[in-house]
Amino acid sequence: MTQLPGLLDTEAIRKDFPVLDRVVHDGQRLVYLDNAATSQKPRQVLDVLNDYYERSNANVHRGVHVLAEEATALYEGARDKVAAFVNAPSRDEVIFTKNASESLNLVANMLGWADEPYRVDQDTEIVITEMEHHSNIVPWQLLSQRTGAKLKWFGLTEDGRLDLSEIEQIITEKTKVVSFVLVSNILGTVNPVEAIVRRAQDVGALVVIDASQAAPHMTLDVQALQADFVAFTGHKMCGPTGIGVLWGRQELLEDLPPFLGGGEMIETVSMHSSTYAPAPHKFEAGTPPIAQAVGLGAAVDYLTSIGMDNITRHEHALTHYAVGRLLEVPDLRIIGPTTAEERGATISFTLGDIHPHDVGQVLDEQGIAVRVGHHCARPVCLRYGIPATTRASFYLYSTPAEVDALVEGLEHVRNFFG
Amino acid sequence: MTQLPGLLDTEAIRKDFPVLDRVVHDGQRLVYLDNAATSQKPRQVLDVLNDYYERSNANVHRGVHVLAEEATALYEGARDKVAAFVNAPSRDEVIFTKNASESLNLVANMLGWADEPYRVDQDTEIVITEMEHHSNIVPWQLLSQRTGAKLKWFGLTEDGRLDLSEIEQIITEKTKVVSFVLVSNILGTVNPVEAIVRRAQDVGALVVIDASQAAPHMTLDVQALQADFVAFTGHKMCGPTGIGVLWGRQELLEDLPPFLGGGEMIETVSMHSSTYAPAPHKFEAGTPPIAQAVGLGAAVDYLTSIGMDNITRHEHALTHYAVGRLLEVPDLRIIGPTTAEERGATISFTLGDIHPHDVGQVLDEQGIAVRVGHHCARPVCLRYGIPATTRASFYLYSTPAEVDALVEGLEHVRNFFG
Amino acid sequence: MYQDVILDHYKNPHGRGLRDGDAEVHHVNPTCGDEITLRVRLDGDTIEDVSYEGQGCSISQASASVLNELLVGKELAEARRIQETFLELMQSKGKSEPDDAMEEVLEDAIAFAGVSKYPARVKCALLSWMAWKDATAQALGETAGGKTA
Amino acid sequence: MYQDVILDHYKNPHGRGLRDGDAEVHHVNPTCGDEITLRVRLDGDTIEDVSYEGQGCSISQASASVLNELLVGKELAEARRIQETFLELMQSKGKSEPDDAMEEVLEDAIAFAGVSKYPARVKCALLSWMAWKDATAQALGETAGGKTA
Ligand SMILES: Cc1ncc(COP(=O)(O)O)c(C=O)c1O
Ligand SMILES: Cc1ncc(COP(=O)(O)O)c(C=O)c1O
Repeated sequence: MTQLPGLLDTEAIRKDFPVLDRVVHDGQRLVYLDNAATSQKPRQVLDVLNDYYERSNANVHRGVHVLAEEATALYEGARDKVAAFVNAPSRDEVIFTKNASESLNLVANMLGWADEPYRVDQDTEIVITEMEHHSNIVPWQLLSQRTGAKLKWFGLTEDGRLDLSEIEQIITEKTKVVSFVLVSNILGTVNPVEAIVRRAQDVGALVVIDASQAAPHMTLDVQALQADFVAFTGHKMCGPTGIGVLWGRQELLEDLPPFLGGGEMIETVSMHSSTYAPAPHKFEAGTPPIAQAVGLGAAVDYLTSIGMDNITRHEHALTHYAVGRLLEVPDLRIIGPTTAEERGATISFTLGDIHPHDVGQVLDEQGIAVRVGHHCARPVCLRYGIPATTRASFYLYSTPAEVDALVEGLEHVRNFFG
Repeated sequence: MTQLPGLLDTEAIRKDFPVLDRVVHDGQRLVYLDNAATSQKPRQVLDVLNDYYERSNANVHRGVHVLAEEATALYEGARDKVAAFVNAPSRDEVIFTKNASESLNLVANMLGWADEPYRVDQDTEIVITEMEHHSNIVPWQLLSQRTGAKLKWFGLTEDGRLDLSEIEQIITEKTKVVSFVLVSNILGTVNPVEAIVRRAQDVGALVVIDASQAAPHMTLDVQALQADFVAFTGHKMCGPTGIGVLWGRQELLEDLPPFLGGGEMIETVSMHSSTYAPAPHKFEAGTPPIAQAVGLGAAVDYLTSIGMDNITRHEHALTHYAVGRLLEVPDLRIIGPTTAEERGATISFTLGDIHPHDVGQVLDEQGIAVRVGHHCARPVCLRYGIPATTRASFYLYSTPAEVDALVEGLEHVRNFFG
Repeated sequence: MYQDVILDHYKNPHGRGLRDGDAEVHHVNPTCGDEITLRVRLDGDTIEDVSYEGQGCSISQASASVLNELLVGKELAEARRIQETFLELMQSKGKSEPDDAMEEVLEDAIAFAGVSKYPARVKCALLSWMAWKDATAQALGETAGGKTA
Repeated sequence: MYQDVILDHYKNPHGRGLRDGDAEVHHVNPTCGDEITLRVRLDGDTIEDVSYEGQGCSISQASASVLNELLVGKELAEARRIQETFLELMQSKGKSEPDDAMEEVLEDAIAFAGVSKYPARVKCALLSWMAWKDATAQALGETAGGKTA
């Protein structure tokens, strides 16, 4: 077995993930390399979910019975855990949503309804990048259509990095918000936060960071990032589906208007008017995803017990190995950085003129799960003149043997269609 | 044991719900009478959730690997189940949201952004009722603030029913949308849908029905209701938290604009513009609550296997018994209908001048879980001049013995504070 | 949670009713609708009266009664110490057994220790104490500024 | 899923390339970027040529090749029957084994039976067939109206 410096004890870790024992297609052991789409869930998270439903399930807040008190303590305890996980100055800055997409839409909508100085309108500009996930493009397109604000973006260099050469022309005095992805879900690129934040701060623009592909894989410190909002999603970081997070700076959360209205987010309601609860509840209308928040708390515990820095190191070693091995495959072209530096463990590629659908399907027949398509980042495909890519993405339980299986699988694909 | 005609075999049913075996406060068997806040979950639903995570977890749509195909089939299969459950003409009319509150906000926002003839603006009126849950008040207040539309409502009669005597003055030619609750979560009242729908149709207004407290307890037939939109929530009907439903008429879903933007809801994206997928995906931005939808599908299967009509009959018998027994308690005043006719299994009351917090707390010490407060329907408390109520709410696993326990518990409360 | 002391105060509240004061405040707990109107009368550094009226649960009612019993006649500095100690007790989440020193300061109010385990009820117990703090600050501001109420 | 027949058609496509036609359509599968441009030439009720060009996966490419092989030279009514049978096969979700009658109608196209188990790929297989249907309708409309393409 290939041994690389920095790897985690995957033999032990894999025992925590029941699905990794799955056998598909009559006898193929599952090789799950679709972690950028969603991660698998450890036993530790599933147990917490079950415990919640079997022992403490109740609606949260305002209940005086045991179950309601327990459920509330678990739900709010999950908020404490997530706050600590991202080094939030205050637990009240952590808003639970249903996914990262809702988090990003929440920000876009708040800024559309906000009073000055935050209000986005026809005199202002919004800046994003060409490597955003659709969930960080469409909300801003909608906002710009609805308010008349101008949408601008950073383009990409040939090797899959942000082209910041015209940063002064792109982020201007008119810019009210700059929203960008910390780690690209298609290219794997890790973006230079500091340069962008510095320029945004110079012109007084708010900074929104889409950390959906960062939170699962590296230490996330919202204070060090100096962002105003940071969004991420539970299902990619060992948590359940149906739960996302928006972290926002407290003073902004106080000043900005609510988004969805309903139970839980109010202070007092009459038929004529209502006042709103302080953040985070102001932004959590209705019964929240209680079990899912509790499950995310357990996921955060799990990741912390392994150590985020250890996970980063593991994935870096694996990415280094995978890039090297993939580049040995004839006709394989990596779309994105071709080294392991400043990149995450997500590798997109094309294989000659074999269509990614065919690549993915033949890999699947060998038990290897990758994703094919535009990965909700179609502008990147347009930029590089390709219809789609095949994407392999690793996580803390991925092994060099799985990289080898992928490379062998690709050889088989080439022979098959050769 | 009290035997009432129409009761379900609760001895068998209760075995399906692990939490009902819970013992609280050193030895008190849990008597869970907080079902209007959230229901408990049967083993059948928890097993499906576990299976999903342990075998088939993957992101949905567009994947070509086994897990992605399975997850997609499970998720879309849940849509089929929910569509059948509410007798939707088409499965594409079922939108998965995170809860009923999001469903209702979705409608309010669509109507705010819509083109004519649907657009709500300063020349139009919105009609709700005084017995709405905050989740069906605040979205319309926000819409009315943002668009200038006028918000009107039906008041309540002394005995907790809608006062429709001025229906012609309240729903007028200017009314574009009428939104009301099918079963009140505080009064228990079942509202007369037909009279309201008929008037709304006469003036060409859209009808939105909040069925959050109906879907768990009675056969829901969106075609028979003749509504345009129907909202409900998974966690009150044996499903997981984090999942809600909006059913909408297909032609409306085609004509109305999207709400949240992101992955899954698009057809094609470029930096300059995007087009949207057909409904339901147009309204499901981002990774949906996959496991939760699958869990809701299992809940629907479970409820169907028991039979919605049987559940209604069970609850009706129990409500009849409970109303009778509660009215024997001195100083107890039911807020809402005082018979079991046209009412659900949710009973709010006051007990002399003992504050509901105290009632709830002393009941809790005896293991009896009720909810106290304004139940996210503060206008109802204002209407009846009370600060709060104590609310007992029943479900398919509730028993006459639990009603007896409640009544005994209330006697104890009276002695305690007497 | 419902110690006899609490029930006694609830059933036979001390000093209930509104009397003359140097300042009046009205506090509400929006989540449960508890309300209190409270007046403070000072004589120099001494609390001459705390009068109040309100509606709410036994905890909030008893707490106001205990407050009246404990604070009336006390020096301000001493009263503040009691208020702070009570706040500390209520925020303890039922984790620490109150010690002797605390018991000496809080007297009857020590009976509320059990309430601190119930987050939903802590606000009820604190309602009158927060109102008193607020009213006293107002009264002192007015005294300092030489204004009448 | 990848029957030899499919791979053969993929590697050696029949009738690929654009030639003269009575109508041309361009169809796209937005979820995976498959594209096809397809022309139909009719001679009365007989399909004289189906020519096409496109990019896409082996399934969509092979499917276009099979279409060409099966439909060129056929009467329209017969071609429609083939198209409908193919559609039926693709929508069968892999549930039913194709019967002899189906096999007789579909010839090589029966090899796509396995594809019907993969919802994500069914659209690929149908792309050219939908394009053909569309182009034929156009061609007939033009013929009826006596217009030139
Ligand atoms: C009548 C009614 N409408 C709407 C809701 C909101 O449901 P959710 O909190 O799941 O969004 C509830 C329950 O809380 C309800 O009882
Ligand atoms: C970079 C990035 N941003 C946003 C999202 C959206 O996350 P979700 O689908 O959970 O809303 C994803 C994942 O799909 C992503 O990879």
